[in-house]
Amino acid sequence: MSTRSRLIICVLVLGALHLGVACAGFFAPYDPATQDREHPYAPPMWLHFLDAHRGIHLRPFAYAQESQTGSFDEYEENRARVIPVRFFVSGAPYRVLGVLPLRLHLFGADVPVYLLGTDGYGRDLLSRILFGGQVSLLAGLIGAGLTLSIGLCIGAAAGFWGGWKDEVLMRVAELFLALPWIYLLFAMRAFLPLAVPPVKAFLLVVVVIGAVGWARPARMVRGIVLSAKERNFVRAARGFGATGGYLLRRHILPETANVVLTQAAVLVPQFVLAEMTLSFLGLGVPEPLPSWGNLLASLQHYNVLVSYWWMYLPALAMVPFFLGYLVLASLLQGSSRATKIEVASAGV
Amino acid sequence: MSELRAKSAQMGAVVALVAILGCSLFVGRAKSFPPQHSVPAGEKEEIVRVAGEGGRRGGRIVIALKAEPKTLNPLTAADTPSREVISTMQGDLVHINRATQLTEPALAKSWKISPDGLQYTLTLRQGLKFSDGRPVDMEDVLFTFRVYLDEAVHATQRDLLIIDGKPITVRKVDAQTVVFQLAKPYGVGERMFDSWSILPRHLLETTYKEGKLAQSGALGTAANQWAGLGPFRLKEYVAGQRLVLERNPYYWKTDEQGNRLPYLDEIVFLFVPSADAQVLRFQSGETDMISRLGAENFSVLSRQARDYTMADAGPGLEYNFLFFNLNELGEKAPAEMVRKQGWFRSENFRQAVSLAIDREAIVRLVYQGRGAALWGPVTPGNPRWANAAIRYPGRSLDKSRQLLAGAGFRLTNDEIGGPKLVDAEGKPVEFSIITSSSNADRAKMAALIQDDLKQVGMRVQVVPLELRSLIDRVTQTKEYDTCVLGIASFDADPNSDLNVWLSSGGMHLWNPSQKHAATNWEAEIDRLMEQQLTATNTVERKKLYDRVQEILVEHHPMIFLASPDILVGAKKGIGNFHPAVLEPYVLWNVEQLYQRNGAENARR
Amino acid sequence: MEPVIRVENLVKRYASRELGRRAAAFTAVDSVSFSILPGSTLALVGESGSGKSSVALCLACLEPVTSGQIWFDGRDVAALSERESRAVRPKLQIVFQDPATSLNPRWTVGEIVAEPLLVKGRVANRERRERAAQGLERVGLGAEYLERRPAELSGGQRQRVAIARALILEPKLLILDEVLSALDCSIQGQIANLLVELQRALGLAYLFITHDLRMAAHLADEIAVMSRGKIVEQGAVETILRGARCAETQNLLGASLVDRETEAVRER
Amino acid sequence: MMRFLLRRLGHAAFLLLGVSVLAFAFSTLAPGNYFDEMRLNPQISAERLSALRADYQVDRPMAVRYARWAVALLHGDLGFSFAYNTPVAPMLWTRARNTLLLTGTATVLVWMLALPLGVWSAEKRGRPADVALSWATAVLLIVPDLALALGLLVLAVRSGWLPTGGMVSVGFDGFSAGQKIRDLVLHLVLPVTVLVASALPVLLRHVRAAVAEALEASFLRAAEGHGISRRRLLYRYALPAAAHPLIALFGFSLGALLSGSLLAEVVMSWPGLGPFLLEGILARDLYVVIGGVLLSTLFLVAGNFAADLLLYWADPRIRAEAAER
Repeated sequence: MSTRSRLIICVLVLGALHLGVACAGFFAPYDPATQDREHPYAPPMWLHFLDAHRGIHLRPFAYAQESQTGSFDEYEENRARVIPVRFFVSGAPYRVLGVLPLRLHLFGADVPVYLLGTDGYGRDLLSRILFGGQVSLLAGLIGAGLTLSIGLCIGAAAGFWGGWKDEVLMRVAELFLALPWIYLLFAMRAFLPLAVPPVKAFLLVVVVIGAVGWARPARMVRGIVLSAKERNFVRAARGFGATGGYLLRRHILPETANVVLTQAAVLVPQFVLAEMTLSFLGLGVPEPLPSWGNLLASLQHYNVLVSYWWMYLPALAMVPFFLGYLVLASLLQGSSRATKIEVASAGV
Repeated sequence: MSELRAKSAQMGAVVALVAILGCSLFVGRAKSFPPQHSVPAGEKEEIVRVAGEGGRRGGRIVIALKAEPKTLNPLTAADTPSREVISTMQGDLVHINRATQLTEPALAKSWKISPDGLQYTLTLRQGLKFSDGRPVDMEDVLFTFRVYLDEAVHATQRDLLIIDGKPITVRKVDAQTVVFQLAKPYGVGERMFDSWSILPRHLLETTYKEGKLAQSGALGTAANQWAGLGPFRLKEYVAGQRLVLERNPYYWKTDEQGNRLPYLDEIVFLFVPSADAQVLRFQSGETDMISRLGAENFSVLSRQARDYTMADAGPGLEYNFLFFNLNELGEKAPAEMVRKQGWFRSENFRQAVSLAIDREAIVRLVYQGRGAALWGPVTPGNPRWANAAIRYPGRSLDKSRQLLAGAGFRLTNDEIGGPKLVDAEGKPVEFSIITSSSNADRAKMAALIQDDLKQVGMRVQVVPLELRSLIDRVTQTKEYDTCVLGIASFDADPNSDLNVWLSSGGMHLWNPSQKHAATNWEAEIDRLMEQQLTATNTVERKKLYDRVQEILVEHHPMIFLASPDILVGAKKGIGNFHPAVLEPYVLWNVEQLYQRNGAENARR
Repeated sequence: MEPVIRVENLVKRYASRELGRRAAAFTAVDSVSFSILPGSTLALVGESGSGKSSVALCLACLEPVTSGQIWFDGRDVAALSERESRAVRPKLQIVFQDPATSLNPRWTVGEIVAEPLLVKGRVANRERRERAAQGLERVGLGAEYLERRPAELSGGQRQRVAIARALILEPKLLILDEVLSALDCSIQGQIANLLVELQRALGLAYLFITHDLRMAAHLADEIAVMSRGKIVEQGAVETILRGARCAETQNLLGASLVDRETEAVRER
Repeated sequence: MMRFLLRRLGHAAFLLLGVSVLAFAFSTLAPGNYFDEMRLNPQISAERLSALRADYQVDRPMAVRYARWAVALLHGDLGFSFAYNTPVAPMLWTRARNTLLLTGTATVLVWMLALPLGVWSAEKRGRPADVALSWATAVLLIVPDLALALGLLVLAVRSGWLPTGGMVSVGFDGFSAGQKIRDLVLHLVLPVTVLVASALPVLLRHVRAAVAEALEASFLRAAEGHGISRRRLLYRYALPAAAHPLIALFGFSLGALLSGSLLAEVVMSWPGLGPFLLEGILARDLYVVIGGVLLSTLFLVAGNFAADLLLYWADPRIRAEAAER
């Protein structure tokens, strides 16, 4: 298969995954914040087609789970209570992409059915994973986009102008690499009014991280620009009277494109995972909103790690996305042999 | 639930059995440890004989601390790890038994309170020696209190020695007798002498005169430069890793058989920063005891219990609560804040919030049933002071809605997110709860409350803040709506929370450090607290404090939520393991702890 | 006849740069003077590092000049600012040694050849395409190459594309910086012949820079030998070949016999 | 060379100055200070607190505090820790040593793994073995470090083979030299594994890319044509040709020696700089944090510098150019 067709497949798959997350409300059976206090840490329910009497059901069903007396998190399947699953049902209201209000869900049942189990508040994990993807991917895309665009501008400027401007910009970049950003984040969260809606507050934090992360990509871009500037086709273009703007636009920035895209593919997952650390510091997405970061953050707790295997599922859900991004990255990298070296040597 | 109750009651009974029987005289010197500085001829060594299971000598106990202790100096220690370590290295004149919660003679063998309650005469035990073998005399006691009272030293507990604005004065009567003179009667009585470590004058006087006393006792202090009157003394400190204490051969207690305590040769404090890592260490057998366990980790350990015992000591003294920002708003306060405070100041509103909160769910989901729902400030872990008449009436959304309707709020319907509560002006009731991001339990409580209040139409945002930012908002900038916090009292006595209930107190969280009480009921609490402070009769004090609790429940400045059980664990091989609900939970009787299987322990 | 270009006392000094790459200021070109008549070729010959490429870059206005004058088109090009020199540059074009690097690998041949028109602006797409096709034809490549990319071409074809691009703005002077040395022997001959033909047809002046004295002799009317930044010997081709006075020239005569491929590697 | 050294020194000084000023500024912006937590201690009154605050001058303007600190720094004093009531410098140094032991081991190991694996996969580029390796590293790349560390710990507890944290066992002082080394190595296994697992994928990708590039260069093809052995070709020709970017990366890993292991240290309770600094940040122990930040910055500077020196020494082109002119 050619690189091009692989690229197309990769982009299509990624697009489909993102569309799924964007339509989380439809695929998720419940509101991600609804608590079912009778069922904390309920394990996933299996869908059955065969009942206990070997009767075949065309409509899948699940058995009800009842908590064992005296226990907090142990459940028994009650084979006597059959919950049939229905498709295209009306349920909790939601908005598609934050605009279109709908109530239609892919499936539902009279009694809650937890296909992927529940968390410590008895919230449906499947719904949380789907809705969590919205916040996390948005954060990842915004953060990576911001970091890269600032990095690109500053790196290109430093590399292209050279001289003292380059010197100053690179010193500032080093400064940005060395600073303790946690402080800034604390300060920022503290100055933010409390009334800011949680998603906005979190996205603001992401914007700040994105804005301060430019130093690394800037150094990479600068490295490429420095070498691209010395290329003969750039000299030749100058030789027939091209202006700086023309050179940057037509020759130099295109050289950085692959590196920037590659970086983007790596940075998006990194920003999503960074939220785990942010949650650790209390700067992540606050309750009751789900995000992949705070879903994963519950794995930090030893008891969750050893007692409830289904709490690993959010990590599993992230795998296709991140692998998609990485494959995309390596495909893009593969299509730009010439620029690889500069990526690595950009630090000098 | 009731089963748990019964269990904790049993535990209490066990603990009570270990109560001391009093002091008896033990004449003569310790046989195996000849002191370096001999006791003057004719002076006898008065030793405390402790009741309880007799143990065997030798061995070591390893226990994890969540952070490095910051200092060994009892004057400046303010953090929990330091206090825990210091409590095993230092002795006090009169000690509160952590299990019975009653006082018992310690370095002072007896005390007498004058009828007017102003004079405390304490008799010092004879023949006491510091852990470096130097004898203790009255000068040490005088030096200790001079230092604690010296403003330049900044001892953290100094304020406890200031009664009615005047410091306690200390006067030596003879070599064994000292008199403490108070300006006003003090209700706590001899309890106030607990935790005042008697300091070694011979080691500290020079530094004190140089004005550097606060800096001494740093962790790197050489073992021979530090001494105390506790069962253990400093042996070694490895930065970032561990603190090792060794047996104090001059300790002034023996067991019933007359064997000098403590039994253990060594106690090792490992620094393990995360709670989960502590569990791992305990489970893998690298530490011998674990305390301050969360309920989740407790059940994991219980489920997999192999060679250790897990114990639920019942509810502790920690009470968690939600409070509203009732501070006086300045002229420049934003209109939004003024409106919100309009709601918060309404007692019906506060009570409606309280009624809407499902405390049983908090106990079940946050503490996995290992805790108690709270309606008032005194937990079931403090039976002596709790007002038995105050009971949690249970959650009632209907009553809550009625109260809100009565206060002019009404419900409207919103397409997404269910019913919405609006105030008399039609503004939606929306506010935020701040919690400490480092405390998972309280964050979980806030999330549950958020969902509870959604049932009555209130839209609440939970904002986890890192602890310093939270404290800054609550005590300094006062920019917040509501907050979930918890307080763990040091002692069962109401005076330990004086700062919380007095309107002038710095921890009167909803409106701290008031010049004059802002409301009548706060004024009444002030009066009652002052009265109980100086009442000398416990029954009377209890009556006064009961009334304080009633007022708090009536007016809901704080909405009390739940109190967690004290959850601990220890290896099966550890003898005399009897956790208490007062700090230090497992080390309060450290001198009596022992390793049943000495040989196995030595190999490790 | 008035010369196309007259260089007087050209000096080029490089300042020291980071990491001790150039420890102190270093003089690459030291008081170089020469002139080239229309339709004629001056060969600038020298070993690698002798400063001949610096002369090329200065002449093409790609490097600022330290001192001296470059008279072209009635103006001192050396004194022009970057902005002013943009107007002059199209008239003196440079062709580089390695066609693999002087053509942007992402572009099609048609785009590359027409790029100078793009830079100049105000040329419609269709006209650019037509002129690119004409330009390619002039260097012996058909219009079928328009959509190809440099990677699909051989070394000789690439160099033809580079020449076509240089010619599209109809310059008066073409600076040929080692244009033959990266090519195979047979191809060298073809390109050399192409250059001769083009000179004849368009009346171009060439500054032919090379380390290969024999090739210089084949193409040039006049030869200048450079060593350590200075012109050590200058004169008509026959004079130089016959009576090389300098040691450097003699060395170069010898070096011409050495395998050119290894030379190319040493030159990077 | 001398000029170059001076220049570098200037950069370093600028960087340290900038970092210290900004760190000071941020810490002033961040709400609360060390003594705030005492507000929640019912035993300590407000007057006591303000006396303490005055004593430690936390309420003075930032410029004044910075100036005092900077003057002290010139005398080699990094300031005083509020929490520990002792000078910062010795505390930082003991912890930095522990961190260096951990990260040093991990860095050596990760390079020892990445170089041969990278060269190998570059040689086999496009073939199944290379594809398999790149998928394996991709998976490693998306596993959050935190989950990895915790998972390893759980494994350690379940199996009982390895200690579950810390640097040495309790009875370390009583061990013989052999036992000591064994004990230390056992304690190193888990945190080093975490660090290696998190650094390897990225490094491997870079090595592979650089070597693949070098292998495609024409002169190497020529060398292959001359019948030089594959091994010699890879390690004597391709690897040096790819050295330039790798040395820069090596500089990065030197620079990250102090700052790159926070997570592993916290989870594995390694007594290093990471947990110490985190505690300091959360407790607003100002001078501890600034000291720590400065120390890491110093390593960053040193790492870059070492990379430049190595580059100068390793790249014949740069040396020849400098010598010739």
